[in-house]
Amino acid sequence: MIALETVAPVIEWQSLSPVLIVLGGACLGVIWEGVLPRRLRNPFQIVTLLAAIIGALTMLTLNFLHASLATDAATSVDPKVGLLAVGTLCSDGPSMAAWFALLVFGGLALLIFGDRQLNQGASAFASAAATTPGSDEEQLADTIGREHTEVYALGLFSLAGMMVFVAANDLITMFIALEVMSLPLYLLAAIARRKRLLSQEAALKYFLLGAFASAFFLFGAALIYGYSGSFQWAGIDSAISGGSTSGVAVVTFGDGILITGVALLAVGLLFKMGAVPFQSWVPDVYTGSPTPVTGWMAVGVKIAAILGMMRVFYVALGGIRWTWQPVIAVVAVLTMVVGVIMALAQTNIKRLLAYSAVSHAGFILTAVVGTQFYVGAGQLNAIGSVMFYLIGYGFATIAGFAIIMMVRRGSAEAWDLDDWAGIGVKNPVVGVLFAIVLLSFAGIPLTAGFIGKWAVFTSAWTGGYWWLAVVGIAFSLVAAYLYLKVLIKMFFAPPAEGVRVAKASPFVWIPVIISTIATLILGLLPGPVMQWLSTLEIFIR
Amino acid sequence: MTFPLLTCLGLLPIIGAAILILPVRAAGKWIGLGFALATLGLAAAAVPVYLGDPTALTQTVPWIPAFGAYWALSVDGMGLTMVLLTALLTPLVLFAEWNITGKGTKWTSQAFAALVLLLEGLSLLVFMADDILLFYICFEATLIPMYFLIGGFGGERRSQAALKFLLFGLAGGLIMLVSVVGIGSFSQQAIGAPTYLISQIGVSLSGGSTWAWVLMLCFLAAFILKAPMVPVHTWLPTAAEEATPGSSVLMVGILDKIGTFGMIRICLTLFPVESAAIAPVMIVLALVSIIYGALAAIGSKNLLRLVAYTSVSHFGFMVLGIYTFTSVGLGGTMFYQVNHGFSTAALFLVLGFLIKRRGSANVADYGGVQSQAPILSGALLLAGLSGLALPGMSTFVSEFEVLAGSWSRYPWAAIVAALGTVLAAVYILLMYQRTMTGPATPEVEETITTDLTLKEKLVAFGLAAVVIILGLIPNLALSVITPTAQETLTQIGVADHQAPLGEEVPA
Amino acid sequence: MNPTLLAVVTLAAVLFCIGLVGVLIRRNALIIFMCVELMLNAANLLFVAFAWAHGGLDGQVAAFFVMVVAAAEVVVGLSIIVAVYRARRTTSVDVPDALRL
Amino acid sequence: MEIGTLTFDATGLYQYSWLLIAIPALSALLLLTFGPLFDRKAHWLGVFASCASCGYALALFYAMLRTGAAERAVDVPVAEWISAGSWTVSFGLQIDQLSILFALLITTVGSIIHIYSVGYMADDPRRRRFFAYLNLFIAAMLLLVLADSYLTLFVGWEGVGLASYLLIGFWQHKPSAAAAAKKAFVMNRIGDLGLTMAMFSMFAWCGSVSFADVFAKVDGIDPGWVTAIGFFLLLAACGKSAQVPLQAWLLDAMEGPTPVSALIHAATMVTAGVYLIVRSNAIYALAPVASVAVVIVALVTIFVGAWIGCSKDDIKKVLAGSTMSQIGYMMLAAGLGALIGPVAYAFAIFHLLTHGCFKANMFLGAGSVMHATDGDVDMRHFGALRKALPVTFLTFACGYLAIIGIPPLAGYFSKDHIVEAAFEYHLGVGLAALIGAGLTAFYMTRLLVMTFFGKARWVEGVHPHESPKIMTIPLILLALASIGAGVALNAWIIDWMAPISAVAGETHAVSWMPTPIGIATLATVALGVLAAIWLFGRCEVPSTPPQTKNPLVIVGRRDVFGDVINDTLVVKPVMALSTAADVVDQSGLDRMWNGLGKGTLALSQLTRKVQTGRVRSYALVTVLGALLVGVLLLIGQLG
Repeated sequence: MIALETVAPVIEWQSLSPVLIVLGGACLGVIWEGVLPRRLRNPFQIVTLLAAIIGALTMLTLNFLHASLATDAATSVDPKVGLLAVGTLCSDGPSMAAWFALLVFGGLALLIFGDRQLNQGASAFASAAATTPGSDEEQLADTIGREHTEVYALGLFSLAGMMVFVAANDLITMFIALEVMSLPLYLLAAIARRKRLLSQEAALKYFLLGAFASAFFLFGAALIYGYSGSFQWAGIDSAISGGSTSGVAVVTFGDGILITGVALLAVGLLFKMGAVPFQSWVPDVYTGSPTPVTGWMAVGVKIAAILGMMRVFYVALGGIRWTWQPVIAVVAVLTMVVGVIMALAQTNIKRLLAYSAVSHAGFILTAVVGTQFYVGAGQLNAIGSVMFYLIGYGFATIAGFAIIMMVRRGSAEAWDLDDWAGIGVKNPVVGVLFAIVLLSFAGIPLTAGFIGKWAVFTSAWTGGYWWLAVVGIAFSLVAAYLYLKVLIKMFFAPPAEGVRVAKASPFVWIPVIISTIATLILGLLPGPVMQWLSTLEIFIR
Repeated sequence: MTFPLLTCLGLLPIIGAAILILPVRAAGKWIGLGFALATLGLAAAAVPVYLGDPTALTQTVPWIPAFGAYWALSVDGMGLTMVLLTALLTPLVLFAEWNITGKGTKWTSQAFAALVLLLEGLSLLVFMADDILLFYICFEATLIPMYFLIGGFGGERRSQAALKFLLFGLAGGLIMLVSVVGIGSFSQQAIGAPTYLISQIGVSLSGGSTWAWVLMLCFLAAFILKAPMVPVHTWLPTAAEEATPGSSVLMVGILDKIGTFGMIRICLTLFPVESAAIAPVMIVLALVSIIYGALAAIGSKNLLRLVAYTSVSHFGFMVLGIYTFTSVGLGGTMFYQVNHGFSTAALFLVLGFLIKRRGSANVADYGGVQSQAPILSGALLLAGLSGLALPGMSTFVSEFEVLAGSWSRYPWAAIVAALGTVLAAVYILLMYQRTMTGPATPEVEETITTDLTLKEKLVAFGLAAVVIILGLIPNLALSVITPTAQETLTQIGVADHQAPLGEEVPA
Repeated sequence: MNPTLLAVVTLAAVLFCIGLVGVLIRRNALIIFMCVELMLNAANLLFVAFAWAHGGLDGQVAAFFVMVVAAAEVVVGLSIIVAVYRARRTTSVDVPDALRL
Repeated sequence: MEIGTLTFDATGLYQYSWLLIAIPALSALLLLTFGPLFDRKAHWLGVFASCASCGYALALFYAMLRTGAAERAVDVPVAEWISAGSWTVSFGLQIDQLSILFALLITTVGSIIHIYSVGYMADDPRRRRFFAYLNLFIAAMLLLVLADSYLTLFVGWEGVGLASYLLIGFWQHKPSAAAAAKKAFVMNRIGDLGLTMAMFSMFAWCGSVSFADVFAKVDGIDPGWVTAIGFFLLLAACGKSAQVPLQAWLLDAMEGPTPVSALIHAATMVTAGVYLIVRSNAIYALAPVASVAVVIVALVTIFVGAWIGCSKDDIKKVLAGSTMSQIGYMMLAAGLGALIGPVAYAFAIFHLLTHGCFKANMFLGAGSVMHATDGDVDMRHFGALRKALPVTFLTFACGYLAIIGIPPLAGYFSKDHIVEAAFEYHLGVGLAALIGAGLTAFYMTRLLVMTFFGKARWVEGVHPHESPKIMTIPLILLALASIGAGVALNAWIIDWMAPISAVAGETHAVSWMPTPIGIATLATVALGVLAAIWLFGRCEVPSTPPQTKNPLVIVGRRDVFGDVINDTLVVKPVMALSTAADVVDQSGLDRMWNGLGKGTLALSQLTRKVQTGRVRSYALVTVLGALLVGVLLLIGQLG
């Protein structure tokens, strides 16, 4: 028996610090729940949240600047561009950009959790999730002002999961990250203050289907591992590219094991991003979840899932690109078509945005399929285009769901589209802000949505998938109808009785304002951000 | 660094619109008018500069380097005249719709002014853009303020009309997006780096591949939708019927011109080979529009709808002029764009004054207005005469040029189009006869009790004066338009026709 | 060609399919949940089997990770199922269908 | 044919000849804009403008008389007008022998009618506007005849159309007037197509539409195209001069106030077609086929006009028919110009001038009659008016004698020349012209008899009275012209028109005494007069039109089916098409696009049913999706 030499692993603390800070913040949040009296928990949680996000952003910025210098000087100094934590994570341009995006969006979206004005002094979450809806206990909990302040910690956990997901360098890390980002969201989905039955139903569906999809992912991962003998992207890639024929598994099962594995893995990833035909959960979960949570998962999960998928498919499965490209192309078309078509008939604003989120996944997939890596200096490759789209989409989504929180019939959010009639005239500020959001979703110029669409379609086109770009453009029109329908309701219909725009706290206003302004700026002067994204290069392996 | 006149020209109204977001209340319309007049002043200031050196105004600043897109503005004769048209019509519309409010909603005149200014700024940028991406962005963005203008201030079925307007506009825009995305991709192949500068791309994409065809056709489809040609014109009558006359003026007078403008600026300039090849098809389409629009106008029972149909017919003329590939026809179209702007504005606004009094746009609700409001009827007749291109009006000069240009290559087309001029007489005079002449009906006597006010007179006769002055001294505009038309043809390498007649367009 | 590997992988596939079919045909949320766990365990089986085939340890380590994750999933899942049960007095997954269309 | 090619610096009067047009134009503008300030006296401004123009024209004429024949034709450039790529159009006036005659006719007859209108329109509240329109007409008409290029001419051409439209429809409260105005404009537009197409052809072949350039280069044009241009110009002339097949509007145009009918629809505007063809003599000289077409159109119109004149009871419509017919004579002469020798052009202009005098005379007389009978136009309600309206009767009689061609009145000379020219060209054409003269005598006699003789058939309450002096003096002036114009112009005009009408080295003497053909013409005329007296003078004229089975009368009463043909062939199809277009647009095309949208929405309603709300069905979809992805991947891998 050979004595196993245990070498202390090298941990690149500084490079990892953004993730660690977020995780630390989350743990601290858990500790606060245990040690602090109830009334102190909320302020502490919020401060912790902000500190974690700001700290992580600061460290990330420092790392990024250093890393850029390092690549310029072609020297390897810490923090570095490369594999971290014994090859489990990658630190590269795309992952840093994704971390930036996730941290910013996480900050904005989780800040909205803090609002206490829209619900007359209470948060958007159930006072006591364990109580039965409609029971006396629930009444009691409401009356004495109990609340779940651990939502912030849950949010930070999911954020950490997403950050790891986009940077994962092997299948197991990815799987764990997948669960770390999903499990808190399952819980968050379940604890809406109002319409709790719906919330619970959404959580149940999300959970069962999510676990189901995880199983697919895991089984796929196992098969790929079997084929290649490696969990890491580079190993898988070399097995595929090198035509690994010597492995036992390959001898036994041939390429079938790889194809099946890729299919199952793809199911898991496509499920998370809500691509058709794995979108079933999206409308239900988006509708039922507490609206701040919907906003967060719509942005965060989508960024994580798409970036993660690109990493897997580009780096690990790049060798069989010709095999999976057509498949993803079909999925992209289905996603655009079904997402848009099904959204048309919706009369619930949240559900409508949910379907719209599905269709956006389709638009993004066009660039993913294009796999346009090699572009001239200063231009966007496929990853940059997708990132830009996601950034634009993220801002609009956060603002959109936050505004949905404000429009109320009585004390509950008014989801019915008919209730939105005349909102734009009743409250022009909210009207204009939501209009900007809708126009960005619709991809109308002067908004980030347009530049994003532009970027992904150009990427798909130059990548050889011009027909996919054309389909995307065609369905952009149908999608535009969707948002215009809402605009018409908001601005031209006679105002609905009994619906008002509730007074919101800065916790809501700040993210809304920042997001809409960002949407406009990215639409008018996308130059700097694009410039930055164009320096990201591609995934390292 | 010279003074960025064109940038200021484009941004000034947009800044005005932004200022109008502030709650300025009653001052809103004054601020709006002020900005519109200031823009007019800037536009006027651009004229001597342009006359001095046509390239002095050109500006090219990197904008989105990642795409190779520039903030590139420049004007040629056509652009300059369109800029002036826009700058003139905007304050006029604000002035004419001074006290406008949305029907049954809280839309205020301040919102109207803001939207009109936004529309003006974006349209100006479209007319000045030398970069296809910038052109496209502004082209699409113009839809939004127009959409709100229709939906906010229109009639009963305004929201459907607004939606239809926007959907057709977006359809065109998105079809064009295919081309614009393609341009980026192909200019990379042709030139080495992706570029959207019209002046840089030149004719480098034309000929060669099937792709040039696809790109040209997508652009063309968008412009056909924009300058509504049969059978994709249906949004225009609906929108015009529902919108307020002021909005319709901007929509038909300025926005739709982007269609014909784009055909010249992009289809013709970038894809001369393909454009020449498709010319017969376009000419047939133009003729169909001319005749169909005129017939539908004759049959129309709604005054505003009628004017919209006449515009469909007029746009047919403009398209015809473009695809004659003669400097006369092309110059005629460029001039036509301007004249049609003024002439349609006059028609819409005067009809607006009429409809405001009577409260109905149905032709059947009128009769004998002339005896109640002789000046109004005189103004309507004057506007109508400019619509039917009476000699002495500027519309005549342009229509004549278009027909003469088309005659020299396609006499048959000119004959068919000339029938359109007869039909024009029918639709205008029939409308006038039905509404203005005969004994006044009791309803008309009851509702139309006042003639034009001083403000309305200023608007109506001011526009008529412009049309007549340009008709008597067309060289005011032609002196800049004609060289541009000739230059365009030279650039794309088409010689003007020489006798004998009916010579084919050189491919 | 390795008959042992073939046999184990086939077993894993069968387990996976049993879990999958169970999710599709059973109404009880708990049983569905158990079926999902069965699918995860099928994957675990694969990990271990392939680790053996490749002669490495990482597959076995992966199985441990998966078990931990599955345990965490159980906690979250059960809490949700219990909450739903308390509200609706049923564990049938067909009953909550207010969110649809 | 040197006309139009002489261009030297215009001096003195010539230089300011644009004032001829500018004065009435400015006056019209002033009347329309600032008129309300001096509404009660506004008409005098109109009269003054017209008279001032007349004075200028006379002075110009005098100046021309004093210059040598070779230097009379002057091109006065005014301004560059349109510069459009391969061609430019200058705005200029051409003062020459032909145009000055027209200018004189327009301004003198125009001024007389202006004066007459002061009385005729005295009671109309919108008299100021009427004078504005009249001035506008004078300006446009002068522009038409003084233009030095076809395009400038066209501006005047449509300008007179506009004035005609405004004046026919002057009484807009009458639906019939409004309809008639529109009809006139639209039918004129059809004619205008001809002129525009002619201009396009000229641009394409000569690069210019100025008379000088076109006539200089006409030799180089493909002969087929010259003929085409000839036909195009003929179409234009037909529209403006109410020649078959575009004649129908003229009868309806009588809805306008009578001075308008006299000035525009008898004396001046309707003869613009003749002017156009005479002016384009260089083109017709090379297009014999087109010239023959002119002759044919002219002959047909002579008869159609006469036919209508014979059967109508409306005094103005009889005169309108007569106008048509007489213009037919002018067109006949103009057409013959290219066929038998250019002297016929002079005959055309001669008849045009005399006709301008006597027809204006008679129209104003008719106006005077209407003025006396409260605006009645039905001759069956007249009779025995010669005693009630002595001045009107006498002056009308002068016009009557002139038109039927009794020597030595104006019409005798001018028409006789045309009939002779017709015989010179072809016996058949000559005979037709001869019979036309007889018919003229017939219907004019009928008119005279029914109006002024016989028993009074006045409608109850009508007390005819002579018109005021302001109306009778113009009548007298025009009557004098009707008497003397023929003698005055007979020999002179051939000389004067020499640049157009003379062939180098030939002189054309005109006869003063009746030739055999002249005598035959007189005999035919006498026959016509006698027939009319025999038919209408012997017995009572019923005051309602008698039922008749005489097809000639029926057809004549229906304007020789002019309207019926137009309605069936053009108006009804166009209106049907336009209704169809409207329907197709709203129910067809629009619905198609809407349907596309609705279809998508329906699809949406259908597909959303997939989202059942049950977890297990979602799981099933997921599994099926996984199968799909797997199968596709497999296909991709194998393929």
